[in-house]
Amino acid sequence: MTMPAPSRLSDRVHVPVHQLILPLAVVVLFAGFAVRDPRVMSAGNLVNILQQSSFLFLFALAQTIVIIARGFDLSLGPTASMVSVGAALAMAGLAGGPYPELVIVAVGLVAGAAFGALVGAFNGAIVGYARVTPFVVTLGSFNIATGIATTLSGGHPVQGMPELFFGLFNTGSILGLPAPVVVAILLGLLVHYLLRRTVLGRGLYLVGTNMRAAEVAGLRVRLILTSAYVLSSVLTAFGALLLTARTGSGEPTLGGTLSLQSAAAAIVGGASFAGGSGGVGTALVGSIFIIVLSNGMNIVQISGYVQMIILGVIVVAGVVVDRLRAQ
Amino acid sequence: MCVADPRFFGLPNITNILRNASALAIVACGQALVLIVGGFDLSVGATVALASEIAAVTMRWAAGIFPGQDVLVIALGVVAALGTGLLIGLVNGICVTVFRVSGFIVTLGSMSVTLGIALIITNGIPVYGLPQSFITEFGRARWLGVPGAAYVAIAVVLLLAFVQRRTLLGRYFYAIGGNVEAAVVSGVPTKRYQTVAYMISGLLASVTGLLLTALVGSGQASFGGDLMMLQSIAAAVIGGVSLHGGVGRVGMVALSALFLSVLSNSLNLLRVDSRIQPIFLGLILICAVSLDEIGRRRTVRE
Amino acid sequence: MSEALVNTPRLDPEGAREPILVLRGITKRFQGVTALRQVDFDLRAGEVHVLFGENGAGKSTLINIIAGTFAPDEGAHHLSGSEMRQLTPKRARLEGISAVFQEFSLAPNLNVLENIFLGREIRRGGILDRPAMRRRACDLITDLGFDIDPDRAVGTLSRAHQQMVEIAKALLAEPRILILDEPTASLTEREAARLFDLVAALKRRGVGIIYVSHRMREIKALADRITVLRDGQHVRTLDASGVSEADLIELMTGRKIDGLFPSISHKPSAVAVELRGFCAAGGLVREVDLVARRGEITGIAGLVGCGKSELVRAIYGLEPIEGGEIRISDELQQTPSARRGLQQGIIYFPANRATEGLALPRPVRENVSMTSLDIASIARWGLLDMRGERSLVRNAVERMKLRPPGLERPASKLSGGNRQKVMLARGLMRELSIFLFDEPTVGIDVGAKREVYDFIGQLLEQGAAVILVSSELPEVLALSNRLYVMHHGRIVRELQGEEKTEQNVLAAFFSQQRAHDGEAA
Amino acid sequence: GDTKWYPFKMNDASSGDLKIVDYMPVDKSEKPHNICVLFPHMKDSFWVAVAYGIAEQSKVLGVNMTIYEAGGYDNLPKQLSQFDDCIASGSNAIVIGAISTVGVAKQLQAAKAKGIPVIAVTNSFISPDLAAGVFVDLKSMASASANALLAGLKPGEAANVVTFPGPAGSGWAETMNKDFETVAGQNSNVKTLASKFGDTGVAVQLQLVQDALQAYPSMNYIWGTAPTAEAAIGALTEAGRSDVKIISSYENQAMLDALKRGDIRAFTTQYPVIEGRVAIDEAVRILDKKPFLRLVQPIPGVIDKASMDKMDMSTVLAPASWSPVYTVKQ
Ligand SMILES: Nc1ncnc2c1ncn2[C@@H]1O[C@H](COP(=O)(O)OP(=O)(O)OP(=O)(O)O)[C@@H](O)[C@H]1O
Ligand SMILES: Nc1ncnc2c1ncn2[C@@H]1O[C@H](COP(=O)(O)OP(=O)(O)OP(=O)(O)O)[C@@H](O)[C@H]1O
Ligand SMILES: [Mg+2]
Ligand SMILES: [Mg+2]
Repeated sequence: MTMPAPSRLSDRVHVPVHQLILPLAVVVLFAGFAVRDPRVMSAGNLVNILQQSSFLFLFALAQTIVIIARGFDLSLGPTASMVSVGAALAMAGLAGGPYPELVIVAVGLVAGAAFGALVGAFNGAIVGYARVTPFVVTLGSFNIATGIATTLSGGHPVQGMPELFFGLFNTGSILGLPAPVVVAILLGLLVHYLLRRTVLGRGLYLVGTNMRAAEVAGLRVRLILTSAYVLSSVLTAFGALLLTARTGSGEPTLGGTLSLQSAAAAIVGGASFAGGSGGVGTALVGSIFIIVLSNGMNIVQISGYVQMIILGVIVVAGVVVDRLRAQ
Repeated sequence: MCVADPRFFGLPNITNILRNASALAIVACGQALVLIVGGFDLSVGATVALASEIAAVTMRWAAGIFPGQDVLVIALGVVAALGTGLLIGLVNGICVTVFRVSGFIVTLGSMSVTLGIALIITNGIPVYGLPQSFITEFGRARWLGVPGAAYVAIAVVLLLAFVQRRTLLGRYFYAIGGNVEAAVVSGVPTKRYQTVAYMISGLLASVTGLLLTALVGSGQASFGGDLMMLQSIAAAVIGGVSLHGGVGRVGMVALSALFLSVLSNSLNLLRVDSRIQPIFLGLILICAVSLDEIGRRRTVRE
Repeated sequence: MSEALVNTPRLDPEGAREPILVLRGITKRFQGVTALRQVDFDLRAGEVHVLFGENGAGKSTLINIIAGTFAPDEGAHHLSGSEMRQLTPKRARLEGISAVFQEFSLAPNLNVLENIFLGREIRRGGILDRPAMRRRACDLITDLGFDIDPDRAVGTLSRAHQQMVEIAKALLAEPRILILDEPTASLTEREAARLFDLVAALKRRGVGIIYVSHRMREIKALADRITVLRDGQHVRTLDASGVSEADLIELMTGRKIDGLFPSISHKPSAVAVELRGFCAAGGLVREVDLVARRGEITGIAGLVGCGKSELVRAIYGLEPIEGGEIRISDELQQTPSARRGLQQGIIYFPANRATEGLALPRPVRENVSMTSLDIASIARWGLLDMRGERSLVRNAVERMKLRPPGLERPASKLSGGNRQKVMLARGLMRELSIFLFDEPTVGIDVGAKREVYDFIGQLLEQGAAVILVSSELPEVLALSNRLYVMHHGRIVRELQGEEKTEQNVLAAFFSQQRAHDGEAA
Repeated sequence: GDTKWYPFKMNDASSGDLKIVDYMPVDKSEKPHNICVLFPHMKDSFWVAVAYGIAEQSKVLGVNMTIYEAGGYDNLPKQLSQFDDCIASGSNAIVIGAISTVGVAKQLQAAKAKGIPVIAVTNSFISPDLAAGVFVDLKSMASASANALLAGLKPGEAANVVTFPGPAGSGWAETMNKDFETVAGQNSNVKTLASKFGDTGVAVQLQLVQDALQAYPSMNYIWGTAPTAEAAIGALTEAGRSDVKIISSYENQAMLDALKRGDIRAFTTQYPVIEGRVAIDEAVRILDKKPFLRLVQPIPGVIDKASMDKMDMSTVLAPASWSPVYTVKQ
């Protein structure tokens, strides 16, 4: 992916050598697969890897934002399902009417983002104001969002969205980059800016590192925590919209295992549950690492359950090597 | 909800609740210990599955070699399953302490590996051929009307409560979770104790695997879904265990496992639509914990 | 002092002269930093050997090596004549080495009792013998004269009380070598005095004591020998008798410092903070009347737990207010909050840097600008002006003489004194007129202390109002214009001018203490 | 691999009307084509049976085949990625058991654009971009089991059914449930008391059944997934409710064993092994440009104690000795 490295944007902080280990591992892994099977390196597969990474990247980034604030969002997956169904219903509902497609797509986007923001505000308000452990809060909203997604959809995929939606967010491309990749790059840059250049972003890191100190320093801790969850869920919503455009339908089980996967990518990339660390770069590296690994295994035709074993071992090994260097 | 439905207090229903709660409580207690030392065990669900299959495969194999000797066959199966759990815990513990990688990543990896192995062993097809007495006299047995699983759970909880309060092991678990560096400079062999916590968690997950195997009558890979893992963490956290370590009692964890079981049972008994049930579940969960939290803060103030 | 505590066998006079601990050529590196370079050190039985040096000179590192926490990269380590290899904390404890660590070795979730016995639990038949441990701990706490409740979770205790727990923990076993790394950093006269008695008793018993402190008075009172470290290097080891304060400071810093306290000219003007019948913090502050004026330092002194910290915290909105009036610049305040306080020009510097002050893993820059993210030259419409931030922060840390001065270094990689400077630099970032200091010099070296005092002096010249809470009596006496003495949440004395003497303060502490004890009896 | 399963009676639904045909496979593929197979998972004997059919037929016809499984029905994004990986790795045809019937629609268009034919197997789905489909009509599956229930009903006997269709949101569970209720409801003696959705694991279903036994004391019929039936057997024995009858909505190894023991009344089958075999045969026909059927549907069979012995079970399930292979290479 052609995201500018965080080192170039952030204030002349040079990237310590150990942060390059995992990206290096990605390259080595990729090269290894390419030796086994040259199709790994075909142009088609590169675009494929980029595209797959861009979905996981968005979810990993969403998870990273709350992890920075020393939280955790278990409801990420069901939120994606709920957004997918909700946005699809909104668009399909208008599709028969007199509105131009662009309006319908805009409504769908707004509806999706609003659904996401709603879940985020709910999570964030309870975490920030009632100070309940994020795990429990988001476990609750995990269930709630799952229920809403299946109830709204009646258990069936929702169809009937305008073609423009798929064109804009799935099949379209700019400069040879598929639409999801472009969206991921744009959102990635935006979030990077937000984390590094705004008071909110700064607040997130400080609150995540030492909430008490942040309070004493007069930061609006509750507001910052709430914003973190809202921001995260809106990002999840965009990921879900991209996936919806990819599937062509609103899927009530779209998010199934995304909560855990996104956390895995975030943590593998280098964010820590202790809070205060991580960013766009770590989410990017983590998600590409996981995608390259599973794509490579698929292409060199390793069977499913053996893949699970290899995935487990390599993920741990990758992180071990990465962290050993840091010490 | 109890008022609304007299069936809730029916003996069969209470048996069901106790059985479900027991299976969950046992895993959750192990999970709680790992959380208390500041770790995380995502592999419990997969361990339940693998232990179930190993037990079933071993028993099927042993039944062929020692036909009719059910006690021996069952014992072999039980030992194999418990050994599996211990081994997974040992590997988790070693990876966490030696490589100093977060428990989340290590157990995420071992979950994937364990489940992969479980699925390869049986191709996902349930393993049958368990001795009948394993199912009737262990899985579905009742003493004084209470299911066998509940006795196992009670024994586990009492034992662990004792360990937590009265033994060095329990004390060191808390110390390590509270402040690892302090524990190190105080001469606590932290790595050993952290590993032991993971091993207990693995062991208890395999106990639950055995209970479920006996109950269902076959070894199943489907026990290993994310559900058991999520629920065990939920039960622990609702029971007051901190995800940042150092805090929590197994007694409360067992109670909250019971709470979760009663909750989903009541929703079924109240005939709430399956698709709306999760919404209720989530709301009740959040309300319960929020009230608890607010109450706790008020008492602290006073 | 109880003899029960110190039952180490008395060493024969012959052995007393032999060093029990010898370190030769110790070198220790942390990524990039060489914390110790070829350091020699020895300790004799029955002596107090003071380690002296600036923040970051390597004192704690040396101590951690002796206690087995860090392994040295080079050098030899002999204990009672036998070479120690791969010393672990456990092994060191078995060898009779006990330490009071600067960064406490306490688990916040465990209670006092459990912490004191951590790693030395008494067991019977594999089971913890809690009654026995309770008895031992209560005896110990009483002997030490500390006022701590053995059942309280350590995390809920103030730093001072945690310090006492840490001391009790180190004295539980019968040490052969006792290491005290700034044991009095948060203690007041009363507790410190008890500790010194104890040190003297242990000394008589032949225990070798390594003592680290930045308080000159203590060093002079206790030391037999003094080893001075500078930048990780051994400068000199000298006999304590006959060495002057000024010489020591010069050895330590490599330059001359004229006196510990600067002369500060107070020019009291308008009232900045006024409290009337002020009650707060769940009864820890009761019916306080207090006035702080611009252009003067208002000191607050009191024993540990008297509520002096709570008083300033309540002014800043960190403790619940339960009654009375609070006026800032003549304006009645309803519910003070940190945020509003900053906007009105009030800033509070907490006593506990680690838990309330700094986001340690974050860069210095972020830690300094943390309290100023709402001012126009740093952020506008929620967007940060990185250039503005950097130049303001650079200016502030330069004025604070931060070492090293890098803005992007994580605060966790700085020495204690420099961490303190990072926090204080916040006072130079925005328009502020009221400064609330809680223990501003805890754990910082003499040079840095002087810099902090100079900083406070500069604030005064600019017409600020300063409230200074400190448990180091010489400090508040020397700096403040007027001094309030607190006791059990109340202000019991206000001292000014000639009255402002150590005798008067102590008299205020202890007459009240006796009255209080009488009441209680 | 050389069991003679053909000719096999199936419905040709290509034209919209059903036409019963005797399905005959080709003898050999003209080239060793690369066929990519996508499964939701391989965690039960049902999908293993489909895999068995696919692997055996691939060997017989001489093609290269690889199976990818997505790990479960909640893993749609993973199946989509696998689909892309299939295209990227240069497959000639893709056989898919789709997780979501419409969720892979966009992928299908991409494959079509690249000229890669996609054959749907087992999980029904209708799309103009599909080259061919081999799957049972869920309606006929549900009505077959509803009819099995009705057939077993004594005159005047009332049936109070609780259904356990499978996971909410899966689509197939909802569809089958609705059709079952419609068909079974034609008899006024049959009442559906409730539908309990839940994942198709034995432990999850066990809890649902146990709770239903409490919540609906009048329940005397259980209709549900194979894991439901498996869980229900134990739950009923324990509750002493031998009066409750079980009908499974699909087949697996456990159902066969349970039927042999008389623990369940009947189960329906769509002949998953045959579906797998036909799917590969269709793929080869398409690649070799031979005539093929756009949509073939197995005629669901009801297997009960009576019909069990007369049937060739290797059309329903993989032999117990067979262990899954994920790749067939020529
Ligand atoms: N764990 C560590 N990792 C990296 N650097 C460290 C570590 N501990 C100490 N240092 C560095 O080693 C040097 C010596 O630190 P040390 O804590 O021994 O100083 P000190 O003399 O005890 O200072 P103070 O008076 O502030 O306590 C400092 O430069 C410090 O930054
Ligand atoms: N005897 C005691 N045992 C344990 N905790 C105590 C005791 N006395 C007071 N505390 C606790 O200590 C805190 C108040 O003491 P604190 O040391 O902060 O007051 P202080 O006057 O600011 O003293 P200092 O500034 O010297 O630390 C409160 O949290 C109080 O509950
Ligand atoms: Mg130090
Ligand atoms: Mg204080």
